[in-house]
Amino acid sequence: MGRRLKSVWVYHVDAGSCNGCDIEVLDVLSPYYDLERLGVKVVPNPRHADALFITGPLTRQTRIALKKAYEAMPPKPRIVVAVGTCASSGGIFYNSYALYNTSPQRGRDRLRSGGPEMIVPIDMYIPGCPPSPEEILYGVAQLLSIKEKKMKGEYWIALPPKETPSKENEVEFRIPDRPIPLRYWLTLREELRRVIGYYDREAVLNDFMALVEKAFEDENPREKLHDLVTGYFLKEKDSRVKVAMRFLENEFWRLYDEYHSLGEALRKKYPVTAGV
Amino acid sequence: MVTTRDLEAHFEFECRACENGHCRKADVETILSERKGLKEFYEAFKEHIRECKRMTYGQYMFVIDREVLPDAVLWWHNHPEFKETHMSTAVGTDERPLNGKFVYMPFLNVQVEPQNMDENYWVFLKAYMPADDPSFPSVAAKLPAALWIEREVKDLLGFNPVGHPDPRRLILPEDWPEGVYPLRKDMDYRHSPMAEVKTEYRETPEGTTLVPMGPVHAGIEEPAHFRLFVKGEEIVDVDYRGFYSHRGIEKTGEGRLTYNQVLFLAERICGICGYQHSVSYAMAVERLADVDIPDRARYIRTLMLELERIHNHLLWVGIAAHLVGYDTGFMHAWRIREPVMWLVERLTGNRKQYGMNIVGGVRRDILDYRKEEILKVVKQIREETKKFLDIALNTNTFIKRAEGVGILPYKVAKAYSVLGPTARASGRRIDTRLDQATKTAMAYNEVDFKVPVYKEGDVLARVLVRMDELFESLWIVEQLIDQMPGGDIMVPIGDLPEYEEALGFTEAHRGEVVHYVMTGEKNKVYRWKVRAPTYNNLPAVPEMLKGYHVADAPLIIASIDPCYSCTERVQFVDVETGKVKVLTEAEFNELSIKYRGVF
Amino acid sequence: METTIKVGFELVGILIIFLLPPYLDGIARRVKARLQYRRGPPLMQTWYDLQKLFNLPSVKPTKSLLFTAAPFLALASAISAALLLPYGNVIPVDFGFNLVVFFYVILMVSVFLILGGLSVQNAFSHIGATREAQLILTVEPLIAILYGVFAYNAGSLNIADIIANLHLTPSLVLAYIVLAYALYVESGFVPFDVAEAEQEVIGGPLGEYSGRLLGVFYYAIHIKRFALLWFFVSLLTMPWIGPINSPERAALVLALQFILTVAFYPIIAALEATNARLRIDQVVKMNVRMFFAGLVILGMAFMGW
Amino acid sequence: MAESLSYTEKLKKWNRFEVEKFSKKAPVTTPYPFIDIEKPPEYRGIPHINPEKCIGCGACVNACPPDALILEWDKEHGVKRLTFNAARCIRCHRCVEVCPTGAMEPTNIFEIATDNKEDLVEVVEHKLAYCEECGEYLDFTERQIEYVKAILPKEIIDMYALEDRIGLTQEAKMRKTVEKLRETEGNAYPAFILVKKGGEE
Repeated sequence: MGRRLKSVWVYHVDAGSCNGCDIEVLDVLSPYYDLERLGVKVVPNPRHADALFITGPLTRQTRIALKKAYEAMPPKPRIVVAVGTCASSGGIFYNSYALYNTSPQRGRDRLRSGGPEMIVPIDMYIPGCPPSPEEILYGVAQLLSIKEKKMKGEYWIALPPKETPSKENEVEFRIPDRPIPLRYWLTLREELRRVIGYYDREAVLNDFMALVEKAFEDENPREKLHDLVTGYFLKEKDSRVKVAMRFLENEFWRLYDEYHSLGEALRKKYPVTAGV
Repeated sequence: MVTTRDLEAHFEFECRACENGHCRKADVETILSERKGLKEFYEAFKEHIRECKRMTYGQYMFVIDREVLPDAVLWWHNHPEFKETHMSTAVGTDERPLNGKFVYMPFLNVQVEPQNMDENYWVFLKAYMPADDPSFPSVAAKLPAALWIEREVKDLLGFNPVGHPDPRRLILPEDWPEGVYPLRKDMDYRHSPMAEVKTEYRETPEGTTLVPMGPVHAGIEEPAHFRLFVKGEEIVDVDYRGFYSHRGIEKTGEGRLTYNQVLFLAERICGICGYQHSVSYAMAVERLADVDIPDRARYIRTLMLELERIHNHLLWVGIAAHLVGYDTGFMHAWRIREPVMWLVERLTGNRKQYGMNIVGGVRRDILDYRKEEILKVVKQIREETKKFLDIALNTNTFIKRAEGVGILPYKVAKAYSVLGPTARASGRRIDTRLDQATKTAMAYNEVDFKVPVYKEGDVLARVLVRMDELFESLWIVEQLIDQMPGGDIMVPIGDLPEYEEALGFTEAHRGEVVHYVMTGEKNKVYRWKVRAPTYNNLPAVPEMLKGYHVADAPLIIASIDPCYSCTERVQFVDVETGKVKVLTEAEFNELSIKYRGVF
Repeated sequence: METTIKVGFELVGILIIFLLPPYLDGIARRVKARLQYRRGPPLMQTWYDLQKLFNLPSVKPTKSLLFTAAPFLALASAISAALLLPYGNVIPVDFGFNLVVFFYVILMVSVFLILGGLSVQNAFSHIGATREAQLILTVEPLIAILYGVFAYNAGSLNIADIIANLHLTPSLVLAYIVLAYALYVESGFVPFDVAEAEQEVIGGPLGEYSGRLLGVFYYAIHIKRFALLWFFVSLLTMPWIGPINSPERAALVLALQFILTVAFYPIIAALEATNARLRIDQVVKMNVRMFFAGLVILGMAFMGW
Repeated sequence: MAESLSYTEKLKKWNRFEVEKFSKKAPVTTPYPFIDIEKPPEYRGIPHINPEKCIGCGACVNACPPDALILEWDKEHGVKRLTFNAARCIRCHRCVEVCPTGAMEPTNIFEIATDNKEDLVEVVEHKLAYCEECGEYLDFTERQIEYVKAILPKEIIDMYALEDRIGLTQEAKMRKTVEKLRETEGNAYPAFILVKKGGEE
């Protein structure tokens, strides 16, 4: 953009969005974010506007209105900002019959074409569902050359096991090295989703696995683990985490017993195929 | 007309998932005597009832002949004892792959006694129509509440409501060709044919000037096209062409989404009340799978619903202030609202579109420190809102604009099945949270709160109802935190039963949200019908606008808190069944290239 | 010497006329922002906006010459109105009945706004123009009456003479109060910005303007608002500080005018920020009521009160 | 142990910049674009694929509602490509929830606005396993095979002789089973009852 723009008047068009982005665009004007201090003002009329904020996946019914609004803007500078995932690519609705999408694979290509870019050129994509005010502020700041672009595309080549990378984008395979077999971690992780949810489970499980490793250094791991978990509660006061830890303890020993009698059980169940 | 009587020689009674467990073919008498009014209805329409069953707890279905449809709907809607009963909406389904017939099914929220959660229930009136003649006598001719839904099924499914007063196109784009019905099972969800633009506006009445509002208009945050017919600056009549946000949501699910993915699509029906849609959908699926979700999950859901209501009411006050040019009010309302958004961001990970739900429970837990955060924010909001309201409601110019404007009388509200705060401001005593709180996906039956009702019916009353509700919501949140039980936060749900139906509902901050789900094969959804509250509220807006000033139009329209995106979703998720005509990718590209030239 | 000082004052006045109004708007925006707990744009923001607008080409939706000419005519009217006011002891354009001219020239800004709005085919422009016309038609008689009160009180139609000869009567005090109201309405601040109401008529008469022409219009409106405020401030203060006979005193008076104008703007901004917009019929009703109040004041003035 | 904070205490300590500094003063506006800030740890930013851990199983692709994650097959070159596009991502974090290896990493990055959509594309190219017997590429990657071996208990691996057989096509596996059975038991068992799928994938 070169020179920093000091005054940008913005017209906001809804191209069939779910409202989330519209509300966030309004939210950026509210006291905590105050877009106006950057010289950005929302105007009610495309004739007065230098920039267009588009939200929504471009439904067929709105595309004429959008086109009209775009053409009503003064020919310079005509900045177009796509706010939200829908406006960046059609979002979750991308290949519905009610959307206007003329891209060759109807939105399944590499760039996930879709949304307003079908009819107007877009200068700034602000993805997010909906983008939070900070994200919109960042997009606008980038437009005004206050902030730098931070994202860049990546192309990784995932190397098969035991190969070492020779090029920069080649990555070798790493299975986390744990003394406790990976399958415990996997099973417990899945079950923990039910107890404490997917977000907190990683931290809780990592803490628990650390305790298990410690417990197995002892002669009597069962009692040791129980003590360790109880000791852990002195530090961690949260009632839900406590529940989850106790649950993990029980579940771990159940799995432990199950796996240890596994060979036996399997041989009983499939006597013929075993070892074939 | 071929009646369903010929097609269905016998009728049977079936019950599913009652309290005693599964019992198919339960006693008719038992079912009909479970709730007040069922028997009475059965006696009155004995001749025409083909089948009756209990779909799930508190949801009853009668299969009736299509010619008595208007009478049956009106029988319930105008029931002399059940005053607040209203026609919720209707569902049209293409059941040809199943049984060669189309289905039109209005359903009603029967209020035996307002706010008595064990007495009220839902009644579904299902009418079959033969594939070659999908027509039924119009209910809308007698009941304005059915105006839109009948236009909708005409648009999307090609049904013919005989005698409909205003059979214009409602939903599909203006350049959509005649005779292509997206919701029929033989259309691919990506098929988007183009045709000539054809607008069907009402003619401007004599002696009036036309003032178009929208589709892009600063006074309405979303695209919608109101055509006001004015004399001087007084509004004489109104025409509405909306559905600019029609995104084909229902069809989008077809073939692409599984029942858990649909949940995230449901959330994106609306960015404001998304969680309500999400919970409604989840509830419908849980009901038909006959799963009771853990108590803790119910509490967390309720908590999130109430937090959503809090920030949405504040949002609405801000918008209303903005629309009357009172920008300071807007700014302060949104400043007060912001901590709730931050709170929600920390609870769920996002400010809107919480992504908190999964069929069978919730995805994140409320840990202790999160509870503390919630209580802190609730306290802060209560204080600041009180202060804010003191100032805003004492701003003379603000009150001047809101008082006595956009009056909606009780009778009109009832006839249009107006919902939510808009209805409560007109004296309707309805609130799904209390009316049907038993065995839902929420915990409203275990908390205590009041439902504010005002009788004035003007914009100011709508403001006051919302503000009263806001304080009630804060109180609910505190109770929920206090009573939050332990236990799991979700139960895994295995395979869904095939071709079962159920209804999920919540009370959004705009009114009751209803999701009807019918499952198909392979854990997919065969029919998903969404009815957002604005769908019922918006047709009543012309009634509110008539006789007022053009300058009041944006405020009056906003006073129902319209959400066009909710209303204009396109319903459903259907499964591809054997006979579906599937376009290949190549055919598809051809089509899109062919039609690219049109615009 | 005398002329140098006079020219100096005139230059300062012209500088004020051209430079101050956008800053005043900047102050107003800042004050509003603070009342809304926001940080607000920099004081220069309105200048940035105007500068940007002047650099943009305009889209002309009509061939009508009036459409192109209206903003410049409005700007010319606003500037000439401002030139009729006293800066210190100097009035750049001074002649016998300049109060009447001031009244008309200020009115012309609105008239050109209306004409500009009517020159295009746009329902909202027309509604906006009609509203502006209604506003002007109801408030101008009131202003005329009030000017009458002042002129009667001072026995002259010349602004300088009026300032020199005003004497305090109850009717004059009332006239000041009502004049504040009337000028506030004429300036089109909230809650009387019905003509440009963003949410209702999306920009009103300015709806079809863009780029340079829009910038010129905004500039004209800012100068008009400044002129009305400067006029009020001058009328309010200058009669009571005694004869202005030395350049030092004149400079002091100019500084006083300047400070008061700058000080009044935040008050106006605060009023704007704490009010909702009224409907045009409500505005008209209020104006009519005030008109009768104005008549009573005029009567009082004739009675010598 | 005592010196480090527990998980919830760490979360509790996190406080929004604006709340700390500005809640009491009149202009509450954040200084954001002029300083650097962070979103709360709970924030659902765009997910990011960790190419070290990813095995290319496609669990995330199946869960992704808006098709932000797509798996492309290129059997000719023996690769499959997992493309993630943040422009389509609705940040539901279902992929994070279902990923069996933890390769889908949640982030709280929010500064992703860009003027070029290419910046939002993340691709991981996986090598498909190659069946020596049939000379064909398999549906799954070599990493998947390695991971299956790492998860399954030794008993199961032994029982189905996965060590040699997991990298074969379905037909090759069948053939091998039949041959082995013929060797050991004569032709007593028809092949079909013996076919049991190798891995979990």
